[in-house]
Amino acid sequence: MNKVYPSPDEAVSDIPSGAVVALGGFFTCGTPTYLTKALARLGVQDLTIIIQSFGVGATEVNELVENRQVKKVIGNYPFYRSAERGAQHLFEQLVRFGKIAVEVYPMGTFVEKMRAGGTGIAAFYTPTGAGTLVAEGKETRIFNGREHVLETALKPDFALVHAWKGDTEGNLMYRKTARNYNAVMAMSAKVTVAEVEQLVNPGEINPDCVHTPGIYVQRVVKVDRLNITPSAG
Amino acid sequence: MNKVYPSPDEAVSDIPSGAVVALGGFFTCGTPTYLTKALARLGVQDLTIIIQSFGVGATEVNELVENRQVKKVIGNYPFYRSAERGAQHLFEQLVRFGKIAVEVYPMGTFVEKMRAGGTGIAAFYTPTGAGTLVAEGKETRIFNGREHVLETALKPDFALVHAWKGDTEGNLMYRKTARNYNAVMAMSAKVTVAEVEQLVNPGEINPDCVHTPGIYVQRVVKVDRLNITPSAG
Amino acid sequence: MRTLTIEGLSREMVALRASKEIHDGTYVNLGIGIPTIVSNWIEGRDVILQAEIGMLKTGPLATGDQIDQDLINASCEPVTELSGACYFDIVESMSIIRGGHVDLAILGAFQVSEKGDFASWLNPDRGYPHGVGNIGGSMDLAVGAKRVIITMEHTAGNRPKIVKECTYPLTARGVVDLIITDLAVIQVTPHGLVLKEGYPGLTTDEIQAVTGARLTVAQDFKEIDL
Amino acid sequence: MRTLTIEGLSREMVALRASKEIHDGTYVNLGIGIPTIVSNWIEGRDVILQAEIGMLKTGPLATGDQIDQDLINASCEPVTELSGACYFDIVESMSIIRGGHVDLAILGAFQVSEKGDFASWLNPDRGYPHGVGNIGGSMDLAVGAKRVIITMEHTAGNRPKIVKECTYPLTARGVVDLIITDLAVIQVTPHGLVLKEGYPGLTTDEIQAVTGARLTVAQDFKEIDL
Repeated sequence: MNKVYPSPDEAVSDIPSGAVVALGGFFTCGTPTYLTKALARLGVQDLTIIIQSFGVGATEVNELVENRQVKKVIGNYPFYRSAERGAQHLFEQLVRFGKIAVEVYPMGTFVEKMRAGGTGIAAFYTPTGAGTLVAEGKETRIFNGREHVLETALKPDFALVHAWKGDTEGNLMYRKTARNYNAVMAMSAKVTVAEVEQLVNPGEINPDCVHTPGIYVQRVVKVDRLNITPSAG
Repeated sequence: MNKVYPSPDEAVSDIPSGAVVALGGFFTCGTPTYLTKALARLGVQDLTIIIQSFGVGATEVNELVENRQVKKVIGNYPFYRSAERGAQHLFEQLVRFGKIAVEVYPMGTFVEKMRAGGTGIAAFYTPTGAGTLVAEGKETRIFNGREHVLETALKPDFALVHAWKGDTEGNLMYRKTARNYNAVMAMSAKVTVAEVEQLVNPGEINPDCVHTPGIYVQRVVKVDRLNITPSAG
Repeated sequence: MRTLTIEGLSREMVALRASKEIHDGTYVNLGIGIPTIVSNWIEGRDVILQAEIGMLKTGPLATGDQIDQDLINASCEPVTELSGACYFDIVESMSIIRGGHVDLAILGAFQVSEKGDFASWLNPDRGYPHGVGNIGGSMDLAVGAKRVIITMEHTAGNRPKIVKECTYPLTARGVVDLIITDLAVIQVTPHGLVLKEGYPGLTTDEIQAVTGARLTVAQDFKEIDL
Repeated sequence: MRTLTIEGLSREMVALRASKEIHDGTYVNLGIGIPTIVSNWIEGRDVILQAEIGMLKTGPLATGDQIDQDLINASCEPVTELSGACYFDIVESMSIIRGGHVDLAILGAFQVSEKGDFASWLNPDRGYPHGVGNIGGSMDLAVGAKRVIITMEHTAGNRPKIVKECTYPLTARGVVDLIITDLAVIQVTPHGLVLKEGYPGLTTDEIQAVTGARLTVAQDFKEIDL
């Protein structure tokens, strides 16, 4: 079951305009840089991007914005912390002027929605966000004396993730905090594409240390490890 | 943060009568044998036991039944597959005569209920069991044209789990299919007690290969590895 | 009219027939009973087996020195791991199953209805309290697998197991795609059951006679293709 | 009456005061801003830091050769790992937080109300569309941590940040246990705010004057205990 694709471009070539695409990574850590650049080169439009953060870190994500490929963002921490920096940032300007729609969720709800999509759970009640703007327009219900918000599953069409090591059948292992959103996005999407720094044969990853079982991963691409300086921009 | 207890008996000594106790393991695989025997010796009564299976495999579980310590079982596969063997089994006899109550759930619902308890989700909608006896008396709701059953969180008072390797701060690693229910029970319970075949110092488990983060584990006990012959009884 | 005392396919042959429904490059979960035997017929093929207990790439049963007490299947039999196997906990295993990541589940059943309902987890004859039985992963596989095939004996004694409505407690509603028995291969369609293949020498009427729901004979009806 | 041009505690000293609320043998999550500084005051203590991004036992900030691009905190700063650290994904990280496994969260805020509501994620002045802001893990920590402490400046310019009702969008309702500012330590109780400690030389009336909600002075009111 060989899932290896020869290049990032070939691995994302069937992502259509209008697709819902999840991008792994937390700021500069564990981001699918090569696959995101390939998506920018592909030039498809009207994308809904699921991502932690837009303004900060990973500049290749901004290529999607500069190319006007993004219709909507679903995320958790979309903006620069600094209002001044944010004001100069194209993404924030487009959001302000209503050119890109943004939907934000608490971090736990954001990942739980994707997990629900991957695990076949339609909806769940969480205490997070109860009594806040996050609960606006949503059903709430009291369990054990505490208000909970009903949140529904989120299932991306594609997930682009970055892993440290992957075998040809899609078993993945991440390194340290670069695991972050990559694992849940991989299990959630209809089609998951993984770029891996080390491509190995089946059996070369300790079976007890696989983070993402290969069944969740449809495509694997070998990429070089980049040298990244962690920075919140 | 040293969580090491000197013996299984000391590690379970505060489990009171009436407690809800989850026992890890799948048939004979990854069962917390030492802790279960300690619970039998402790002699507390009216326990609600959360466990995959009663009839099959792990005989020490049956000590709890023989001692009449069990009021109720919440599980997934309570009985022997063979009706003849089951008929001779004390547990099944007590169930038949209403001396032990049994609540069964589909495997996915069973673990998801415990995960919900551990993750702070009050309830969730699952398609599993819709239109079956499992849905009797439960709320149902259509999502995406499909019927779903509302299931609520299950949070044991104690979980007794078996791990291959554990450090003194409670980080655990399981071996092969012995992971099974142990991981979710460990994250779910108010107090988790882990028996470990290898007790190591912090730093001796690869931080990328920890299965159960130590924050879920309150007590660790070193035990010898038993020689077990896998058998469905 | 002759009396049906025919043997039908052996369990091994039913499993062989089922194995032909498995496509290369797919992930498959095999239930207990006849489905377990299917694994014998796919050794060496590009098919990955998923095990409820928390494993991908389960290999053949372990014997002798291969036996590892920490490596069993859902029937508590010691098994082996193939190269590229991985382990996970049962929450993840059920995510894989319920979440729709398994291409095919081959399961056993007490009864299958013409609507694709099936019953497999509770034999009322055992006399347990209401609603109590061995569910295992059956209900999750039933709703989660992209395709569900039931392998079973065509009848239980004289009683048809393929029926209009299941009388045993259901495992799931409307999920069965194909039924493979010792006598026939039957497709479940929105318009009812379609008889695709029959045991060599049996007429379609003879198969209908031991079936509790109406069968439409497929235009390309043929002998069971082993 | 004198004019309040007092400096109050530095951010470092507020963090030091907060560090005294941390008990040995506990798991703690530190938010962005002053809470991050708290980590400087607990080095070497038997306290385990949890990081939203998916880590237990986060160590001090990494410098020079220690910097590893795959090891950052929630503020995207390179950090170190202590012996016995472990990594997990954000689903697990949020299970740890929302599931009630973290003993204490120390967070920043724009406003805290006398009921223990607080607002920390959306500054309406930035002019984003309705309901859009940087939430991060704040709402999960607010509802999940066993104890929530807010560290912040007592006022924003002349405007009190401790108020009767928050006017900024809330992070969570009724969850704050203790407020530590540059001027005071205030406990949130079912009966309102209790002034426990004050900046040396400030009278309780002076603290009340820069506070937007009524303070009850604790019987054991004292100078801030560093």
